[in-house]
Amino acid sequence: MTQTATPPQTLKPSAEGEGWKARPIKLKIFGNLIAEVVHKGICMYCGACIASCPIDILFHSENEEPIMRGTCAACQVCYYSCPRIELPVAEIERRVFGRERTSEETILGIHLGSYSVRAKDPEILKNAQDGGAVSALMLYALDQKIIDYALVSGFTSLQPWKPGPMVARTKQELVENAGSQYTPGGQVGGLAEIAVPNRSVVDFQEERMALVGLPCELQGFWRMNSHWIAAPKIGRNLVFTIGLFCSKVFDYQKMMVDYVQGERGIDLRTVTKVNIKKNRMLIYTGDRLAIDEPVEVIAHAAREECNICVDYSAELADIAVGAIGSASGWSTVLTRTPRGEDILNGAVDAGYIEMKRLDPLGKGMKFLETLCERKRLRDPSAYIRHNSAFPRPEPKLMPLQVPTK
Amino acid sequence: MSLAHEREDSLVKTLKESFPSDIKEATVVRRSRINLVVAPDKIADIAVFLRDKLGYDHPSGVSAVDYNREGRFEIVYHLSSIKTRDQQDIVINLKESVPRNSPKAVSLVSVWPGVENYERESIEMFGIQFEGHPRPEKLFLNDNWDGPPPMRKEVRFPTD
Amino acid sequence: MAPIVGKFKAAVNSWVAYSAGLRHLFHKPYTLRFPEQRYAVEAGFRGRHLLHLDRCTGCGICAWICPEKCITIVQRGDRWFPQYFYGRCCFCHFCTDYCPEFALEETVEYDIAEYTRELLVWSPERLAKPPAKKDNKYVFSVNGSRGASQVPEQGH
Amino acid sequence: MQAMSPTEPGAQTMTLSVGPQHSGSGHMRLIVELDGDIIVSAMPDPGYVHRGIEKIIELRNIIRSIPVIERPSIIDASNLNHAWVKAIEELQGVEPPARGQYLRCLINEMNRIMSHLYWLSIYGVFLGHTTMFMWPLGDRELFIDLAESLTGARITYSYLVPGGVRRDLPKGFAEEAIKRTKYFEKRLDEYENIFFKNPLFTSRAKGIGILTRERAIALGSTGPTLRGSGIDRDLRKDEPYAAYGELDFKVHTRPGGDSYSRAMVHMDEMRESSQLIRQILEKLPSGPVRRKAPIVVPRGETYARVESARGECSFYMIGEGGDKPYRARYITGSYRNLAAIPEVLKGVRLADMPTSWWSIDYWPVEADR
Repeated sequence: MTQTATPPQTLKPSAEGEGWKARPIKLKIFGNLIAEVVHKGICMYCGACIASCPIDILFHSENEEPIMRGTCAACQVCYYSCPRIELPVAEIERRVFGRERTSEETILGIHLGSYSVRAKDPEILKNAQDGGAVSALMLYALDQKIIDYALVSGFTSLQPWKPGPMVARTKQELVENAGSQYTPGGQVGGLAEIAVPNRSVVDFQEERMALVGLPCELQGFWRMNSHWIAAPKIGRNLVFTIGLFCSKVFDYQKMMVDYVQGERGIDLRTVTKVNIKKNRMLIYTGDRLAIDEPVEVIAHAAREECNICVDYSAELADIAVGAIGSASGWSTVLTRTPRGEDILNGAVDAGYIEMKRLDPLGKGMKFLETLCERKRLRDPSAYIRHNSAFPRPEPKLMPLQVPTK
Repeated sequence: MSLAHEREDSLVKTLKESFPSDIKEATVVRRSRINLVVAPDKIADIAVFLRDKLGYDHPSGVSAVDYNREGRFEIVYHLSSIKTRDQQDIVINLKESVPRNSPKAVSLVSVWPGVENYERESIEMFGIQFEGHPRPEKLFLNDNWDGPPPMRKEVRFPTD
Repeated sequence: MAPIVGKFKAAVNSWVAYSAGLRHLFHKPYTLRFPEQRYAVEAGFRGRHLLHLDRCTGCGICAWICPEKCITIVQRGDRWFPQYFYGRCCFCHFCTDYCPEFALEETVEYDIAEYTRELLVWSPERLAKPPAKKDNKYVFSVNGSRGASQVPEQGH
Repeated sequence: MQAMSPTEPGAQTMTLSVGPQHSGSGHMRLIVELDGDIIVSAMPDPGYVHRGIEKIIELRNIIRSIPVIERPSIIDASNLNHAWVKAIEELQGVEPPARGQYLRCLINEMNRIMSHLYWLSIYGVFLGHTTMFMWPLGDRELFIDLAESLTGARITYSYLVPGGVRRDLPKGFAEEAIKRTKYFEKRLDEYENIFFKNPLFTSRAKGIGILTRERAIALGSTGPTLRGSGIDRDLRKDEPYAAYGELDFKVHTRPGGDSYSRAMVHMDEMRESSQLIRQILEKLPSGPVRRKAPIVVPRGETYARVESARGECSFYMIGEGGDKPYRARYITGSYRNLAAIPEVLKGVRLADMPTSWWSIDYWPVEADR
């Protein structure tokens, strides 16, 4: 009964992506995602699948993996939004930075400048992890109306110190959620969980957003936005991202609940700050240092999903922030895109942060590079079917030429 | 689930005291919602008690639910009150279960005239007989409908 | 005494009624003669769907969510596209909302009547054609004193 | 002028079948027993537009059911939609963001005005007052145009989904809405001049179709029918939902209990709603309009109700965890006012039947579901 027109010969290949692929008879649905990623122990709970599901049936769960409530519509979007299935870094970099990375940038990734930054606002400094750079930059962007809200990692659920995506619109909310948590929180999942952009196409007042996330979460975000089957609709109101330096993440149950609260008997509600620095774990309650032990104590709690991640310094972020490479109380900031550079300089001119340039050949940056290199040597190919195509340094390191500005 | 439930709890207490044996279960389900499961034979005088003593004089509807796995119909009278000002938002779900094979229930049209139409709909949609109902004929279905009561679970339509 | 006052009040009221009606004798009517004068709907109007063939991945979410099940996924070469049957569509546009790819969009085209039911089946290629530009549009506008009327669109 | 008292029983009466025809809004039949010109008893015979919506809901998931539950009264679509969405959210425990709540109240109030305007135009044409048929339908365009720019559709919006609303406010909506509501209130005064003060109407409505306060309560009638008998019962005040808790408005009642007071309650509510629209647009908070809610009906039961244009519209929903409700009992405003029709038509002259019957705003499609 239906008039089937002759199939069009010249269908334009998609803007990005590999062009045409026959529709596989075997669709890759959420079940495949569970089998190939979660049960294989390589799901780092970034939340990209949770955000990308068009019918919103994927959710955060207690044991840090995505769960499905309801009936799946077999649309393959979650499968192709997962960075652990396949991560074409070269293509993502072309999309984020406009160019691929050159050979000198194999380790630290594309970056325009490296600075040491500290927030000027005492209230932010009090709650901040090191220099309070993330909260200060977000506050600057909120005040200058660059963004309407920031999606930060805060304390959402009832369990104390269990991180989750939080929408921050005011300084008070930013300060409340400042400080790093060393357990996974499914940050990108917050894009659909809380900050739900209205999905219809007509451009009503779209709320501009900034995203703070770990390197794996940014990989998830950009994977979701680059593959042609994945969901480009979710991140379209994003202005800039802030990535955090990250060596590995710990399991909430094993680290916080069993060790800190169980063995050490510290009530998690009283813990105000958790810091892992120079291979020592420092846990503060109030401003008293409650625990100061070597990291090996909670080595058993480290998530083995992180053993295959090779991105230490958030190479896909606009601004990468971390503690390594700066004096204590200061944050190291690498600006990777012109937009990141403008925001940083704007924050300095507006008096939100104070900034010192970090000499690329100085001791701090050297230490940062060695950490990145050590993380780069983790071998992801054993786990991921397609190699994650992070460029690998040549065996022996050539001396770096000073990048001419 | 939220806030304080004193009004609802006090209502449940008075009901439990006045009908200790007949009320099988009286629970506060949600804010301003009370479930009251009673024995089918005692529902008439509980209804009169609700209307006169507690002031629940405004029927909001009657629902019939077919629990075919448990082999019973459940008839729910939704009652709200206009006489008592402070209980305007409370709804009491007066429930009674009748066996599925011989669904007979007592009609409460004498207590609340408003439930007449809802009971007629339950008669035609589920096949429940209400004794003492003034006009137990079909309400919506036309007269020559001889098929099974359509809202029962075993009546399957081709799902679209 | 009361009936006389009542009669007098009734006379006054009915005169008030007639004068209220007469005052509107010279106002412009709201009605538009459809094909010549066309009602200008705004950008977000939920009219006929527009399918972007290059973005559509053939995932079938639109067919899954459609309340009237009027979308079937048809094959074109080695790709799959939705095909709409506008005889059943209720224009709720859940399909454009739930499409993960921006592949479906609303258009302002609402006159899609046909003579035969077969023509109501819109193949993907026909859906991909953007709506034709139509002029003689009228906008419903309210200016306080003069009242509401349909004025020609200024082509904003 | 009090209506004639019904004659003593056993007198020779004639039964007349009024209908089944499109009585202004859907087919319905009234079997009327006449003694001369006076109606002795009237028995409504609904069911001509029964589509079995409660059965359809059990077969579709909750998103696909939204256009179905709006069909009983398409001119009051968003209030019915709100009852459905409120029932699901109570089961899921999801709370839409503040801006979403305010936008829900905005579209509800616009829908209430549109529904009352449509009622008023049918009321006019029932009495042969064709101007009163043209004006409200024309002025309804004011709000249909606004709703179209807000939701994209003119009448059946499907704008509310579990977790919030589907779109945000377009630019320039607020100024246009304030201008139109002010103009609309001037038009309401003109309606009163031409229709409600007109003796042609008042003589046929005052004292006709009395629904006393006790009978109104006992019959479970609701909405303007209840408020026309002097009972200030309005769910937006008694059980504030969405953003009605933060809005201040008055519940209008008329003590008379006759057709005239029921009609005037509709008119007062229209003024109140247009003032509410302006108030909502002032107090509109910023933020997202929608929270993520699963397409799931969790295990449990709830009785959620909303004040629609014709009265309380309620869902008694039982969920068992799938994406379809196990049972969704759907009781609408007109279905509850069905019992009041015989009461209102008793002792009324046949010529006055339309005024007293239509003042209840009985919508056969909404009653039959």
